[in-house]
Amino acid sequence: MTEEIIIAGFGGQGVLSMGKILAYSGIMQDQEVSWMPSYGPEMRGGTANVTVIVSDERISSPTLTCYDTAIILNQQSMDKFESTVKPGGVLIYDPNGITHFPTRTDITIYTIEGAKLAADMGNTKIFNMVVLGAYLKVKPIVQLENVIKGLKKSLPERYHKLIPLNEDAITMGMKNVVTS
Amino acid sequence: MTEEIIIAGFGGQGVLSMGKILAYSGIMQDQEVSWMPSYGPEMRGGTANVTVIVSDERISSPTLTCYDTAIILNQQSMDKFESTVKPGGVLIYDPNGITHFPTRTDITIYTIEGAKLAADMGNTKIFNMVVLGAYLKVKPIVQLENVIKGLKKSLPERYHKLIPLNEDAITMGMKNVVTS
Amino acid sequence: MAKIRGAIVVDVEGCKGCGVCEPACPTDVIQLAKEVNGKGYHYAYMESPEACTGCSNCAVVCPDGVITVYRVKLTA
Amino acid sequence: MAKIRGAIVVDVEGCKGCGVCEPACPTDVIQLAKEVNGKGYHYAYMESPEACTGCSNCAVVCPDGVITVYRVKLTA
Amino acid sequence: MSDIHTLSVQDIIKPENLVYEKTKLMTDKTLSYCPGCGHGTAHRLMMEAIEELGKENDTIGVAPVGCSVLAYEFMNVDMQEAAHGRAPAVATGIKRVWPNKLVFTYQGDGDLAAIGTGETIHACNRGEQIVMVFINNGIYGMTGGQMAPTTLPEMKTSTSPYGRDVNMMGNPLKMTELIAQLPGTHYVTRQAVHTPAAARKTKRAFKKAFQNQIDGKPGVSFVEVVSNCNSGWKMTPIDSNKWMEENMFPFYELGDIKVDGKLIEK
Amino acid sequence: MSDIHTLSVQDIIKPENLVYEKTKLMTDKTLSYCPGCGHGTAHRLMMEAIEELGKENDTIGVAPVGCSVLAYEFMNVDMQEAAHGRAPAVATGIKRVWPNKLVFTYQGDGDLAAIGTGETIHACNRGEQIVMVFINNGIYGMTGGQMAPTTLPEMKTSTSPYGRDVNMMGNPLKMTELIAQLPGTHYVTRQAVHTPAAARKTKRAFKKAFQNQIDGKPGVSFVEVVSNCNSGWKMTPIDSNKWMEENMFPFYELGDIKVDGKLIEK
Amino acid sequence: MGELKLMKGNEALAEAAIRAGVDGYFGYPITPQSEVIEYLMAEKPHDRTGMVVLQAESEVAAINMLYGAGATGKKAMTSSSSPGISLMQEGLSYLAGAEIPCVVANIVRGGPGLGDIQPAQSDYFQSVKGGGHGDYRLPVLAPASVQEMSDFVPLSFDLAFKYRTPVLIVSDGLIGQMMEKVELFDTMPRLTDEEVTARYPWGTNGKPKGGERRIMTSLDLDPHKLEKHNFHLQDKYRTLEEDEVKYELIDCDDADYVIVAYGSSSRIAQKSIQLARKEGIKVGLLRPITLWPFPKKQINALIKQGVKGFLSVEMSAGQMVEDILLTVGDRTKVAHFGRYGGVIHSPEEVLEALKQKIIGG
Amino acid sequence: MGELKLMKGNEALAEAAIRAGVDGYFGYPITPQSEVIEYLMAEKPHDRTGMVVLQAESEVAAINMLYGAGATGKKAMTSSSSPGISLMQEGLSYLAGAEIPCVVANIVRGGPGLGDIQPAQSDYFQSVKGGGHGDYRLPVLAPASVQEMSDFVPLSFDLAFKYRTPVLIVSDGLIGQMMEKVELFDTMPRLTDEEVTARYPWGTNGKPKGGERRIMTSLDLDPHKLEKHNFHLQDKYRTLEEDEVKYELIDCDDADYVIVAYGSSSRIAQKSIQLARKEGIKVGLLRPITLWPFPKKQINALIKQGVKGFLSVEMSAGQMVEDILLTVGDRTKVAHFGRYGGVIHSPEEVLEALKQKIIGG
Ligand SMILES: Cc1ncc(C[n+]2csc(CCOP(=O)(O)OP(=O)(O)O)c2C)c(N)n1
Ligand SMILES: Cc1ncc(C[n+]2csc(CCOP(=O)(O)OP(=O)(O)O)c2C)c(N)n1
Ligand code: SF4
Ligand code: SF4
Ligand code: SF4
Ligand code: SF4
Ligand code: SF4
Ligand code: SF4
Ligand SMILES: [Mg+2]
Ligand SMILES: [Mg+2]
Repeated sequence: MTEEIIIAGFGGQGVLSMGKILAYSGIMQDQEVSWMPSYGPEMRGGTANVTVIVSDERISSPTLTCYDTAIILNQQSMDKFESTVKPGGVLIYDPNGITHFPTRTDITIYTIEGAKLAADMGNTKIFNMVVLGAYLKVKPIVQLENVIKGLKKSLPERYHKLIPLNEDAITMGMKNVVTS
Repeated sequence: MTEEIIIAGFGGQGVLSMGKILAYSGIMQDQEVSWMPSYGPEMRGGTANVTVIVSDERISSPTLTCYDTAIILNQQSMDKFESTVKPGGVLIYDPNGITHFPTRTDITIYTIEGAKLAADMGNTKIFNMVVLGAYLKVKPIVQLENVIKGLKKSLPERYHKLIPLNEDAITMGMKNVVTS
Repeated sequence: MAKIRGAIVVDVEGCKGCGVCEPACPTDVIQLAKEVNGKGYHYAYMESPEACTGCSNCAVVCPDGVITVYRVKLTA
Repeated sequence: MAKIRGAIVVDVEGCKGCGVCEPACPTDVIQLAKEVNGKGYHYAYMESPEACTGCSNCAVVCPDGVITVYRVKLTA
Repeated sequence: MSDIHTLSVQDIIKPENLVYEKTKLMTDKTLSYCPGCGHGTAHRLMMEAIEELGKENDTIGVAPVGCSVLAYEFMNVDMQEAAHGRAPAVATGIKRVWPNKLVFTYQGDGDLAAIGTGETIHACNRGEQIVMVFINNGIYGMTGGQMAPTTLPEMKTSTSPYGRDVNMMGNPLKMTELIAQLPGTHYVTRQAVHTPAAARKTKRAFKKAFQNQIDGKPGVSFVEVVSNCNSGWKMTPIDSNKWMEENMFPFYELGDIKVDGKLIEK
Repeated sequence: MSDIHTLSVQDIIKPENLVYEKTKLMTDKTLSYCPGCGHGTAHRLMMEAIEELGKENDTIGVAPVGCSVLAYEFMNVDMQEAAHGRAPAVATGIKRVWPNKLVFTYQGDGDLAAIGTGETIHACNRGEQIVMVFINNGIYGMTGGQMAPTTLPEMKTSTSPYGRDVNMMGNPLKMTELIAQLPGTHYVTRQAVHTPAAARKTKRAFKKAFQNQIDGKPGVSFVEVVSNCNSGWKMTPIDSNKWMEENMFPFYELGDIKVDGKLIEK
Repeated sequence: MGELKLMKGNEALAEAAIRAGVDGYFGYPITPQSEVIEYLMAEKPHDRTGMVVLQAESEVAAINMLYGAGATGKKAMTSSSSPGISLMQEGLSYLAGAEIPCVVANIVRGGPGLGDIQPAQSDYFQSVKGGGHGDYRLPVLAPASVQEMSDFVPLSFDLAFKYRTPVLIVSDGLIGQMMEKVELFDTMPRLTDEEVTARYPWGTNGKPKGGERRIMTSLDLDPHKLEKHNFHLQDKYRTLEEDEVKYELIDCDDADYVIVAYGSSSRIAQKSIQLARKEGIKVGLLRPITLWPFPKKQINALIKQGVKGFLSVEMSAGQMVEDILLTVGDRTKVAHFGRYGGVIHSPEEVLEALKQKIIGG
Repeated sequence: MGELKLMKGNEALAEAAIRAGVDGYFGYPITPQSEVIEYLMAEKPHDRTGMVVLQAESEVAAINMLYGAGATGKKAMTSSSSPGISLMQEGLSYLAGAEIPCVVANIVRGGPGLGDIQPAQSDYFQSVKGGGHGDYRLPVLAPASVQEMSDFVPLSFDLAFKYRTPVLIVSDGLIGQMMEKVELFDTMPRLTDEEVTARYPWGTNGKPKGGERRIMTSLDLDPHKLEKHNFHLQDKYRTLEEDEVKYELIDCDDADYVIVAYGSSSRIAQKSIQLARKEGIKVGLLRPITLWPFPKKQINALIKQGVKGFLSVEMSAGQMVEDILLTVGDRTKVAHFGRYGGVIHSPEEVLEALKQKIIGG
C-alpha cells in the first residue's frame, strides 16, 4: 500500500500539522512516511502545502507531480492541485471559500464542511482535525488508535488534555464527509 | 647565443640590480632576456640570487638547475652554486669572504677583487659594477655602450649623474679580473 | 479663522490591515473594517470622515504607502 | 651599605646587533663590537664590565633574548 | 462657495486638494514586508528625501541580504543587490568610480553589524562619502527571527529561545555609537518611523544625510532606524511598536549622535 | 670573601648569581624577526608572564598571519596558526570547548584591525574569556611594509608611497579605544616594549591579563603593544624607537584604557 | 531499536550532533538550514551532554571556530548553505592543510550568487574538487534521507578523526526540510578532556607535562617541506579512495541502464526507475553516498556487467557527470540530465530523459 | 612598436591596468603579488588616467568593491593570491550570477592553507570548475610571460564586457616575480562617464532621465525564473567554449608526444622539449592559454594527427589532467606529472617523467 497525498490551503489552517499527524500515525503502525512542505518566500503570501506519503515500502521521491488524494482548503490550491489527482483518485475539499468547484469526473470528489463544523464545535482550531477525519473515512489508511498515538507523539505534553477534543473532531469529520 | 647566468651573494651587494642592468643591456641590443630572483622568507637570512638569461631566441624556462656562468659573492653561494656550473662553463668570484675556494677543474674559474677595488675607488656601492665589468670581460655578451644604455633605462633620472662612475667601475672590473 | 477639512483614500487592496495608521490619527478618523480585502486583511477606512483634517499623519506612518491625503482650507 | 655588581653574557652568535640594549643600560656598560659574528652582525659586549649592576635592563629589552644577567650583592 | 462643514468627502478628494501621496520614487509593486513592518515606511521616507532633493537620476542604492533584499523592487532608482554584509564595500566601489553620484546602502542589523562588521567599520573609517541606512530591529527578520548582534538581553529569538544570555551570547552591540567614534563619519543619528513625529524626523535625517553627500561633506552620513520586526518578535504590529518604545528605545536612545563631524555632548 | 670591586666577571657569572635568563617558555630557535623588532621582546615578556603564573601546561596560543606567523616556533606552549585575521574566532573555538585553559591570541595590526575587524569586534563583544595581544606597528611588516589601518597620517609605506592621504585612504584606526567601549572587554591597555621601563610595565599588563582569565573575570583582556617595524619604516632599530616615541605615542597614547571592566576617565 | 521519531532532516542532523558527542557547534543562520542551530539552541545541549552551541558573527568566523576547537582534538561542527559555504573556502583549505578533523554540512540551495532558497546540487564541484586553494580533497557524504542526515553525523566524525580531515555532508533543502521516520541512535557520551588528550596526542590543548608542545599549522615556508606535506596528504587521499567509497545500488542486478544520482535527486530517480520498470525498461540506480571518493570501481563493475548507458541526474549543470565520464571514458554511453536553480526534477521527466539521451540517443 | 621595458610580471599587470583604461583597482596585499598595488600606488594612476586605486580592508571587501564598481559599467580589477582568492569565492559567485564584468588576477602560491609563497598551480580546479557555489564558469587566462601579464589585461576586459562575466587571470609567483622584456601597449583612454552610460545600458549608474531604473542582482526567489537565468548562463558558457578558446602549439607538427602545460610550467616544459629533441624524441607542447574554456578541439586534432600520449605537467596534483582525460577518454595515453607546494619542476625531470610515464609507460 502506498498513499500519496497533497494537503493544501492557507498558512493558518493547520495544513502542515495535519500532514504531520497523518505521518506520525503511519509511523505508529510501522509504515514508511514522508512529509515534504513547500517552503520559502513563495509561502509568505499565506499559502501552505505539504506532500505526505504513507507506504508499506521504502518511499522514493518525497515530492510528486500527481497524487492519490488531494485535500484542498482554498481556491488557490484548488486551481493548482485539482488536475494533479491521479485518475481514479480522491479529492476532498472544504467548500468554504471555494468559488470554482472541481469539475473532474474521473476521480471521486468529497466535500467536508470543516470550517463550519469546527465553528459549530466552538473551536476553529480543530478545523484541520475535522478534515483529517473526513479523509480517514474516505481512506482509512491509518487506524484511529494510531492517529491518537500519533497525536500524543507530535503534541507537546502540555497539550495532551486536548486529545479528546481532537478525537471528537476527527469523528465529526468522519461522519460528515459527503460525496459531491 | 644563449647565456644562462646565476648571480648570488648577500642582499646588500647589489646582486639583483647587477642582474637587472645585465638584462637591460641585453634588451638594448635586441635580445631576449629574463631575470628571475629567488624570493621569499628564505631570502630574509640575507642571501640573494638571481638567474639572468640573455639569448637570441625566445627564452623557455627562466629558472634553471645549471648555468653557463656563476657569479658568486659569498661563501654560502659558493657552497650552493659551484656545482651548478655546466662543464666548460665559467665561475667568477670575489675572494673576499670566501673560505672554501672552488675546486672544480672542468670549468674556468676567475676571481675579481670587487670589494677591495670598489673601496679603493672610494665607493663601496659600485662593487656590483666592478663585478659586472669582470663578467663582461670574460663573457662579452653585451657591448659596453648597451650596458650604459641599460643603466640609463634602469636608473631613475636623478641618478644619471652617477653613470660615469659606474662606467669607471665596469672598466676597473674588466681590467682586474684574473683566472685563479 | 481658517477652517480645514481633509479626506484620505486608502488603497483597499494594498492595505495590509496592520493598524499602524489608527493610533497615528490625532482625530480618530480611522478604523479597520470588519470586512477583509482580497488578501484577507481588515483594511483601514475613514470611520469619522468629518473629523479628518488632512494632516497626513496616517499616510506618513503607513508602511505600505497606501494612503493618499487631500485637504481643503476655507476661510469661514 | 650593600654593594652590587653584575655581569652579562651575550650569546654572540644569537645577537643581531640591533643596539637596543645599549641605550637601555643605565651605566653605559654595553657597546656593539667592531667585529661581526657569523651572521655578519656587530654583536653587543660589555665595554665597561665594572659598571654593570646586573639591573637586567638590557636583557629585558633585548628582542632576541640573548642576554643573560648575573649579579652579586655584598655587604662591604 | 460651500461651507466647509457641508463639504462631502468626494468634494475634498480632488487632484487640486492632494497633499500627500506615495512618491513616484516608490514603484507600484506591493511591498514584500509583513503588515506593519517599518521597512516600508523607511523605504518611502528615503525615496521622498531623494525626490525632494531632485536626485532621482543621480542615485545608486545598494540593497542588503535581509528582509529588504528586495528593496530594489520597490525603490525606483538604480539599485544593486549586495552579498550579505558587503553593502558598504559595494557602495565604496560605486562611489569611488562615480564620485558625483549619490550612493547609499540600506542594511539590517544582521547584515551591517554581524557578518558585515568589517565592511561597516572600514567604510566609516575611510570616510566614504556615502549614506548608510541601518534598520535595527534587533533580530534576523528574513531568516525567521534569529538572534542579531543588536538583540536585547533576555530577548527571545529562535536562536535564543530562552532569552539572550549575555554571558554566553554577548551583549547587544551599539554599532552606531561605535562608528560615531570614527573621524570618518560626519553625521550619525538614530531615529524611528513608527509615529508621525518620528517618521517626519527620520525624513529630515535622510534629507540631511543626502544633502551632506551632495555638498561633498567629508565622510559617511549614517542613519540608524530602530524598527519593529513584529513577525520575528511574534507580536501584532501595534504591540511591537509599543514594545519597541518600552524596550528598544531605552537601550538604543533616539537622537543625533554626531552632527557636522562633531559628537553631541550628552 | 673577596671585595666586590675586585670580583672578576668570571666570578660573577655563576649559576648561583643568575638573575635573568631567557625563559624556558621561549624555544631555542633563532627568532625570525629583523634585528631590533619588538615582536621578540613581546613574545618573551608574554612567555615570562605565563611561566610565572605556572600555566605552561594549560595554555593554548593562537598565532596570526603577519611577521609573527611563526610565533609557534618560538613560544614553547601549545600553539595554533590561524588564518589571516581569524585568531579571535579560532581562540573562541578553543576556549568554548576548553573553558579552563588559558587561551590567547597574538596579532598584528593588519591582522587584527583590517581583515580581522569583524572577528576582533565580535570576540570582544561576546566577552570571550581570552587574552588578546595586539602588536601595533602601523604597517604590514610581513608582506613588505604596506599601509595598515593604524598607519599614521602622512606616513610613507609601500602602498602609500607619498604618505597616507587620510582623505583617500582613511584615518588611522584606534581599534583599542573602540573595543574598550564594548561591555565584553574587561581589561584594555596600551603599552610598549622598547625601553626597560616600558617592557616591565608590559609584562605586568600581560600578567594581569592572564590573571584575569585565570580568575574567570568576564570578558576579554586586551593588551596593545605599540611596536616598531624598523624594516617597514626603513629606519635603524634605534631610530625607529625614537620615531615611535615621537610620532606613534602622541597618537596611540600609552596607558590603561579600561581596568576591571571600567573605562579610565581621562 | 533506537527511538523512532518524525523529524525534519535539519533537525535530525542537529539531534545527531548532540547524540554523537559533538563538543561544539558554531554556525550562522541561513535558509534552508537555520533549523539546525534553532533546534540545537532549543534543546539546551549543554545540559544534555555538555555540548557548546554558539551563533557566530559570520560563516568565516564559524569555520575558524571549528579550526580552533577541532585542532584541540574536540569534535566541532558547523552547517550552512551555499553562499555561506563559499565564504568558508579559505578556512576549509586551512583545515585540510593543517589536518584538522571537523564536520561541515552544506544544505545546498539554488545559485549562483544569492540565487534562491530551493533545493539544489550545484555545489558538487566546489565540494569534490576543492573550492578552496591548493591541492586538497574532502570526503563528501551525501545523505538521501532524514535517517541518513542523522546517521552520517557520527559516520562523518569517524572519518574526520580516522584521517584527520574535515568532512563535508552535502545535502539540500529537500532533505533538510522534509520529515521522515528516523531511528535515533543512542547518545554517545562526549569524550572527557582526559580521553581527548589520551586519544588525540596531536591536539593542541595544553602542552603535556614534561612533553613537547604541539603545533597546528598549514604553513611551511620551505617548498620542499611543503611538498613533502602534500605528498603525505595525497597518500591519505589515495587511502580514502581505496577504503572509504560508499554507495548504494538499487535494482542494478539486471539493469540495462543505470541512473547515477545522489541525495534528493536519487530519491526522484528511484521513482523514475519504478516507472521505467512498469514500462519494461530495466533501469537501476547507482547512488554515490561518498561523492568523493567517487564510486569508480562500482561503475567499472556495472560496465563489465553489461550496462549500456549511464544517466547522471543532477540538480545542477553537468558536474557529477564529469566524474562518471572520467571513469567510463569511451566505453559506453554517458549523458547528463540536470535541472537548475532550485528546480527539482519530476520522476517522469527523468525517465523521459533516459529514453531520449541514453536509450534512444 | 610600443614602449620596451624590463619589468616584473606583477608590475606589467599593474602598468597594463593603467594603460587599459581600468577605472578602479581594489586590492589587499598578499605575497607574491603585492607589487601590483605597490606599483599602482607609486604610479599615481589618478593623475595619469583618472584611475582609482584603493587598498581594501580585506579580499572580501575588495571583491565586493569590484561588484559595486563593475555593476555600474566601469572597469574594475583586483589581484590577490591563493588564500585571498578563496575568500573571494562567494563574491565571484555573485559576480557570475549577476553577470558583472570585472577582472581578478590570482598569482597562485603553494597550498593548501597558508602554505608558502612559492609559485604553484594548485588552484586550477578552483579556477576552472568554480570554487564558489552554484552553476557558473569563469573564463580563465593563464599568462606564461611578462608580456602576457601585460597583454592579457585588456584581453580579459574585452572578454569580461563582451560576455558580462568576471574573468580570471591565473598566474603564479614565477611569472609575477620575474622580469622580462615587455612591449607596453599604448594607453587607451578611460571611457568617460557618458561613454560608459551609452555603451553599457545595463550599468546601474543612475537611472536615465525618463527611463527605467536598472537592477543588478543575483537573486530570483522563483526557482523557475532562476532556472531560466541559469539556462541563459549555460548558453553563454557554451558560446564561450565555442568561440573563445585560446592556446599555443609549440613543436607539435611532427610530435609523437605532447606535453600539456600552462603558465610557468609551460616555460619549464619548453626547455624539456628542447632537451628531448636533442635526444631525438619528438615532443611538442600544447599550452592552454584559456584554462577554461579548455582547448578540447585542439587535443582531438592532435590525436587525429597521431600523437601517442599526453603528459600533463602541472605544479599541482592531478588537476588539469582531468580535463585532458575528459577529452581524450581511452583513445590514447594520458599521464600527470606534478610538483607540489611551491616546488618548480626542473626541465630534466619533466623529460624523465615523459619517458617513464608516456613513452615507456
Ligand atoms: C553569506 C550568507 N549568510 C547568511 C545568509 C542568510 N541570511 C539572509 S538575511 C540574514 C539576516 C537578516 O537579518 P537583518 O540583516 O537584521 O535584516 P532583517 O531581515 O532583520 O531586516 C541572514 C543571516 C545569507 N544570505 N548569506
Ligand atoms: C587572506 C590573506 N590575505 C592576505 C595575506 C597576506 N598577508 C600576510 S601578513 C599580512 C599583514 C601583516 O601585517 P600585520 O598584521 O600588521 O603584522 P606584522 O607583520 O606587521 O607584524 C598580509 C596582508 C594572507 N596571508 N592571507
Ligand atoms: S489625514 Fe490626519 S486627520 Fe485625516 S485620517 Fe489621516 S491622520 Fe487622521
Ligand atoms: S497603516 Fe497602511 S497598511 Fe496599515 S492599516 Fe493603515 S492603511 Fe492599511
Ligand atoms: S639588544 Fe640583544 S640582539 Fe640587540 S644588540 Fe643587544 S644583545 Fe644584541
Ligand atoms: S645588567 Fe644593567 S647595568 Fe648591566 S649591562 Fe645590563 S643594563 Fe647595563
Ligand atoms: S520578518 Fe520582520 S523585518 Fe521582515 S518584513 Fe516581517 S516584520 Fe519586517
Ligand atoms: S618586518 Fe617589521 S615587524 Fe616584521 S620582523 Fe621586521 S621589523 Fe619586525
Ligand atoms: Mg534585522
Ligand atoms: Mg603590523
